[in-house]
Amino acid sequence: MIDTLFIILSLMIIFFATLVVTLPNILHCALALMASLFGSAGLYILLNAEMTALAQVAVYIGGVVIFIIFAIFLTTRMGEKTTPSSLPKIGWGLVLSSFAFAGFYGFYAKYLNSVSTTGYSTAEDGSMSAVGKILLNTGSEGLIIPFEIVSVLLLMTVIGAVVIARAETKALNCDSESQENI
Amino acid sequence: MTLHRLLLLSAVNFCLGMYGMVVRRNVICVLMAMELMFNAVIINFIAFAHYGNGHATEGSIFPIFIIAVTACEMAAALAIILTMYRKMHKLDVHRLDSLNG
Amino acid sequence: MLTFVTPDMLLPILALLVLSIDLFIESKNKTAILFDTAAAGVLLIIVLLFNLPHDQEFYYLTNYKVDGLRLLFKEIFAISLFFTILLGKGYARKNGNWRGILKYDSEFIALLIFCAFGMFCVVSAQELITLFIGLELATIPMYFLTAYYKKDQSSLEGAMKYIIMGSLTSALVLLGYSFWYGAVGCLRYEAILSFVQTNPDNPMFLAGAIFVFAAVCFKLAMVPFHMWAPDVYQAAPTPVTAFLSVASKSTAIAFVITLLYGPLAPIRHVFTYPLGILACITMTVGNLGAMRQYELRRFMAYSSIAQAGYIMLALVGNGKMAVPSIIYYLFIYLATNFCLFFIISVIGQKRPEEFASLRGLAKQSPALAGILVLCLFSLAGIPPLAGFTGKFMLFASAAEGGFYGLVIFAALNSTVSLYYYLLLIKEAYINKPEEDLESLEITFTQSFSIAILTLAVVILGLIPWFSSIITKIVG
Amino acid sequence: METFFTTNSWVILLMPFLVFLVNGLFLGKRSWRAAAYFAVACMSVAFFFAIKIAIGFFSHVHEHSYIKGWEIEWLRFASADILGFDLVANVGMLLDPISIMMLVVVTAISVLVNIYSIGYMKEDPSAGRFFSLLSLFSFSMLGLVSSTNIFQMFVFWELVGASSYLLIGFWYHKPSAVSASKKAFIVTRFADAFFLAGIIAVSYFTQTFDFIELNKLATVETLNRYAFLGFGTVNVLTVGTLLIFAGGWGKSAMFPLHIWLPDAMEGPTPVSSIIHSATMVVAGIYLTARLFPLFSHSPLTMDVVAYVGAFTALFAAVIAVTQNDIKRILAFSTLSQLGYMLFSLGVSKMVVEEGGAINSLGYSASMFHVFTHAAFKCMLFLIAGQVIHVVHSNNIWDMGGLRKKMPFTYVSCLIACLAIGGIWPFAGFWSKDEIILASLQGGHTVIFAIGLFVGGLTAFYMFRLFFVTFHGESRKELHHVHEDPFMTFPIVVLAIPSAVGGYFAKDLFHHAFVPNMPLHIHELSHPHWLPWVATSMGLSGIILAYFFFGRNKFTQASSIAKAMGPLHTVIENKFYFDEFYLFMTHKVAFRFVAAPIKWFDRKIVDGVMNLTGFLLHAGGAIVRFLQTGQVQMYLSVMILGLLYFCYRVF
Repeated sequence: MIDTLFIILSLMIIFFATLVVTLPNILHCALALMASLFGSAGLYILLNAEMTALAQVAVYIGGVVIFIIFAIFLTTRMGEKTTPSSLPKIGWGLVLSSFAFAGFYGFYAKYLNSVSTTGYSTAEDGSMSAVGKILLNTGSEGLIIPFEIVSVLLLMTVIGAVVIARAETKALNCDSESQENI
Repeated sequence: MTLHRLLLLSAVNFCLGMYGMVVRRNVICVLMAMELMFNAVIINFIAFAHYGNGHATEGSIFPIFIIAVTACEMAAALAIILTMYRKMHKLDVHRLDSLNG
Repeated sequence: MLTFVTPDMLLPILALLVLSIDLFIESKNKTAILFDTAAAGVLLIIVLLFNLPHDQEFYYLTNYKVDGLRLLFKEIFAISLFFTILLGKGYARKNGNWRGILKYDSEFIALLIFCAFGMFCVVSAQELITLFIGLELATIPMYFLTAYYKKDQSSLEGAMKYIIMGSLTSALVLLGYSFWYGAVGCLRYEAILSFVQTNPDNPMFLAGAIFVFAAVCFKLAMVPFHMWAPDVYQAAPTPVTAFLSVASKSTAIAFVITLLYGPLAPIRHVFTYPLGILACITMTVGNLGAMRQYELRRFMAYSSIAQAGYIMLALVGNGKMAVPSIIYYLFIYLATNFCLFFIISVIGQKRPEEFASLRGLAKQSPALAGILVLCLFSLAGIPPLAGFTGKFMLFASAAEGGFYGLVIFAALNSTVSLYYYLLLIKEAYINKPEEDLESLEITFTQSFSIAILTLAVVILGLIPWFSSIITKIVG
Repeated sequence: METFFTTNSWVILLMPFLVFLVNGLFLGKRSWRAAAYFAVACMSVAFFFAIKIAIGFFSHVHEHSYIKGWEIEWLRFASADILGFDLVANVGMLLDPISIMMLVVVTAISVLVNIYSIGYMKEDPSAGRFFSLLSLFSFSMLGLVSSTNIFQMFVFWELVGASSYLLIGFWYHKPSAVSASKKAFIVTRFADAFFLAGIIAVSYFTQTFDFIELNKLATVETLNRYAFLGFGTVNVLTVGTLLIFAGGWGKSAMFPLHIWLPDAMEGPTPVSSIIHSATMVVAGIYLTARLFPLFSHSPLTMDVVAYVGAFTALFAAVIAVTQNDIKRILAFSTLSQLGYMLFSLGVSKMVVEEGGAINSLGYSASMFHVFTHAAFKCMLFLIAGQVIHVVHSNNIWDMGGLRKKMPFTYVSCLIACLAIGGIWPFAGFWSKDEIILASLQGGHTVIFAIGLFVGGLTAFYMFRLFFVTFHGESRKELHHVHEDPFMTFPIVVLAIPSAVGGYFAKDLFHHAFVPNMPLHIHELSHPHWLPWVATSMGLSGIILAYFFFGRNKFTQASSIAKAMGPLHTVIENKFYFDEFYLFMTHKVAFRFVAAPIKWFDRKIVDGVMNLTGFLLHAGGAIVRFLQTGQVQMYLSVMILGLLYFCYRVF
């Protein structure tokens, strides 16, 4: 049962991921990305990482991908196709990534036994309460410091993104000049 | 479903992302390919958390942070993309070559 | 006990303070107020840092460590933040720079401060999550800051390149962490340390380390991960370039050192030699690239690539002198580089920041030209300037492992670097400007900073106690 | 034997530095004349101190082999409580025979060159800067010679390079001056890269920088072992000393790193004078002498020193014959004389051999030659400057007939040429004689022969210069020829040591200048025929030069021969012989020996340097070419690099 689910999910992930990097219509790409991420979220639930799956759906899919889609709407017209890449470049990308995959494959085939894989996590380990206990813990296992720092990171991003993305309206620039004119 | 297969799945995702980053011409497409790579890393973490004999909860917490950071990176990238689009009306990576040498 | 982390905590508070001043104060010279407040705040933090005891170890909630080594790095970050703010002040005023005015001052300062906070986290981190978040916090603001000249296409282009390459690097470093997690099963330094002690040649762990060091090499702009640097340095506003070339590099070095002399200590010898070889290639490429540049920020990018090579060479000896010599050199590098960037900022007020704009400097301002010569000689390692003493210690530390061939190679490289530094001097002294030059304006901030930094460049190499103090703290 | 002057020897360093600061910051811009007088006054004080120290030291020479005037800790690289050993760079003044000799020579020459420059630079708008930089140069050299340790020496060593850059490029509106200064700086720094590595290597194994410590026998034993030095397992002593010597190789402009020296002529003549006589180029010789006890335990290093010196002596002398630029002739003659000093060091031995012969004659002879050479070479350059000032040309064939117009200069030049030619009883004779003797005693027959031959060659090209410049007819219309008193005075003063300095100083050098090592030194016999042979070589060089260039009758003779027809040619045997002789020397020897060597020097040695520059530039172009601006290409490079590392590791 689990194996079948795994195969279905992984095929879904790979299929949509392939679509992400090949489809000519950029909006389709974004939708495919969404599907691929959904597949991974399912996989996380299979692997007893409930909280991660939630975050994946809520933040990744619900936030980031939606954000990407907004950006696509702002920068492209409906149905517009992206410029296709030249064939040599595609070939080069294929060579590079297949080399990388061969590297991964060979490495795992040879050295995966160096990882000890005795334990299996339980549903308890990835649950919201376990995660919350560690995230908000000040003890020796606690991860409250990175949790706090992430808030600084998010704040910084908001400030920076607003500054950069903000349109420079006339009114903002010419405050002093317009006053002088009056 | 074994650790080996999960890692291979993540490797496939990672390499697809790599392919997209090197090949796609639209900047947003490049960023989406990047998302695939991050996703691959998350799969790695979850797989190790499940099969490894270490601290499983830490393994599922790190991806949450990764997701948060990725959101920040995407926000930064998209902010720059919007400004760039306003300025140049093009999002083609090939055209980004005025700085060279 | 909280005093140990007070400086770190004050940083985000200072950023918020600057932002709220921008919100609530209406004044004609708000820009000056903002920059001065920020500079004063950072100065306070620097003083606090220097006043902390450097011979104690302190853990804040088990995953945030403060000790002498970390304090020294934080001092480097804080001092470069201080000078970046002072440098930025010149760019935020009208006619401050040929490329235009830096707008959104409070956000500019806040981003810089957040960035410094991220760097603080990188040094103090005791587990991988804080390390990662800190590294991102030290990087993402740089994306924004690079794109700060929103009207300048090249600025946006540079930022885009930086963000694309930076994201790939983040993905790589995360892959490395995931391998480490797979091998160790825990994200804490002490767990990694004990794992490494028992399994020094676990292939999964080594593979992770390769990815992690690739990310470090990216931040340090080591070959073959250096290609972003020239483009980004050229694209960014000059204060940001200065911050990138000093603080960002120091962060990467701090990252390497805290790992190699922390959790990875038992297998340090595996990495030091490849890093040294990479350092040699890096300095060569940096020196070659710098030979034919005409844009000052781009030139500084290649020059700092080469400097990063010298710095990393010190690790190859794997001896006790490596860390003190690197930190000592970082202080010197900070002073020299910032001094050069201040000179560039003075020149760049009415002309583009290019080689040709240096022409006639010796006639217009002999003092500035003289300081330029001092700084360049210091970078080239001519005694008795600070750069020489620093380089001597770096090379001596590389020689501790017996790698005299590499030392000779590096020294020859610094001879090559002398060639292109002399090109700059030639522009300042010999080449005649094409048209009549407008007179240079030097603000008080600029002259003050240049004076202090020049003093540092001259004195840091001459005073005996500084290097010995560092050795005493770190050794 | 601490005296007021030794404990306050820092005054010698302070004075030129003070001049540098005061002239550079205040006086130079307001009044160059005030700057000049200030420089002369301060340097005179320094000279006075040096002389007092010298008198004090040499009158009690057997009580101490050295004095440390003062010494303070400067940089602590390692301390025992942290790293397990101490490595401290001090700063101080080491006063021993060679450093005191150099202090006297450098200060004396600085005073004279400063005086000379008052006359020489009076029309230059930036004379104030000149006096400031000249003092910086003297300061660096004084610091170099009085260093107590090799680290301090390296600091001043580089400072000498940097200040020579500023001085050679003094007339920076001339492109040739700029490129010459750059060449000098970069070539010497190229050699310094090895020097630095040598310092690091030696100090790492001995854990000291101090010269006194380094020259002890214990140090030799510490170093004399095999260790991994980055390029294989090698003898530390040999490699360390060779690396250190490489620094001297570049600074003393030994073949093939001599390319910077002839070009350095582009600086003002007083600068050339001071560079060639007492500063900069002597530094390499001085370094070798300073570490002589250490060097002498490595036979390979000593052989390298000897043969590099001998080859340069010969090579440069041959090129000097073919030059027409008066300053270039002098430059190559400097190279040749430096070669003498160096091989003199190389042939002497400090190690006890089978017969128990210890030969340190070469050491004292070398230092003796440094002393005498400083006097006459400085003088020759000052004379050249004066002549150039009058003629407004560097080419000796534009000069001629100056004997009547510049009598003081004429006589001084004669003295200097006799001195450098090694004619008894002028200064050069005594030192050169000892050098040749040392090479004979050291058993280096080839070097001995080269030394003798180059002695003759030296006399030949110097008198060629002398005759062409001062004798014959004026080849150029000259107006208002006069000898500036400021410029003539130093020349006349220097004529005294050039003439008699050798005779009076020889005993001092022979007895006081023994390397700082507790060994008994045997006197070796001095063959009586040697001075005669040496002098006759010099004399024959002079006669030959007179034969070619002094008579000025050659053109006349050939026109007579043409008028009389072939019959006369046959009868006039002497002329026939003359022609043959000229053919042999001028056509064969010049064209097939000297000219090819000159060509080799210009094309191959310089060519290698230019090729290096070209390759570096090409490398720069490649780096620039690869930096295409395409971010995806950057990504590919990154990934490829990473893949390479992964495949290397696994």
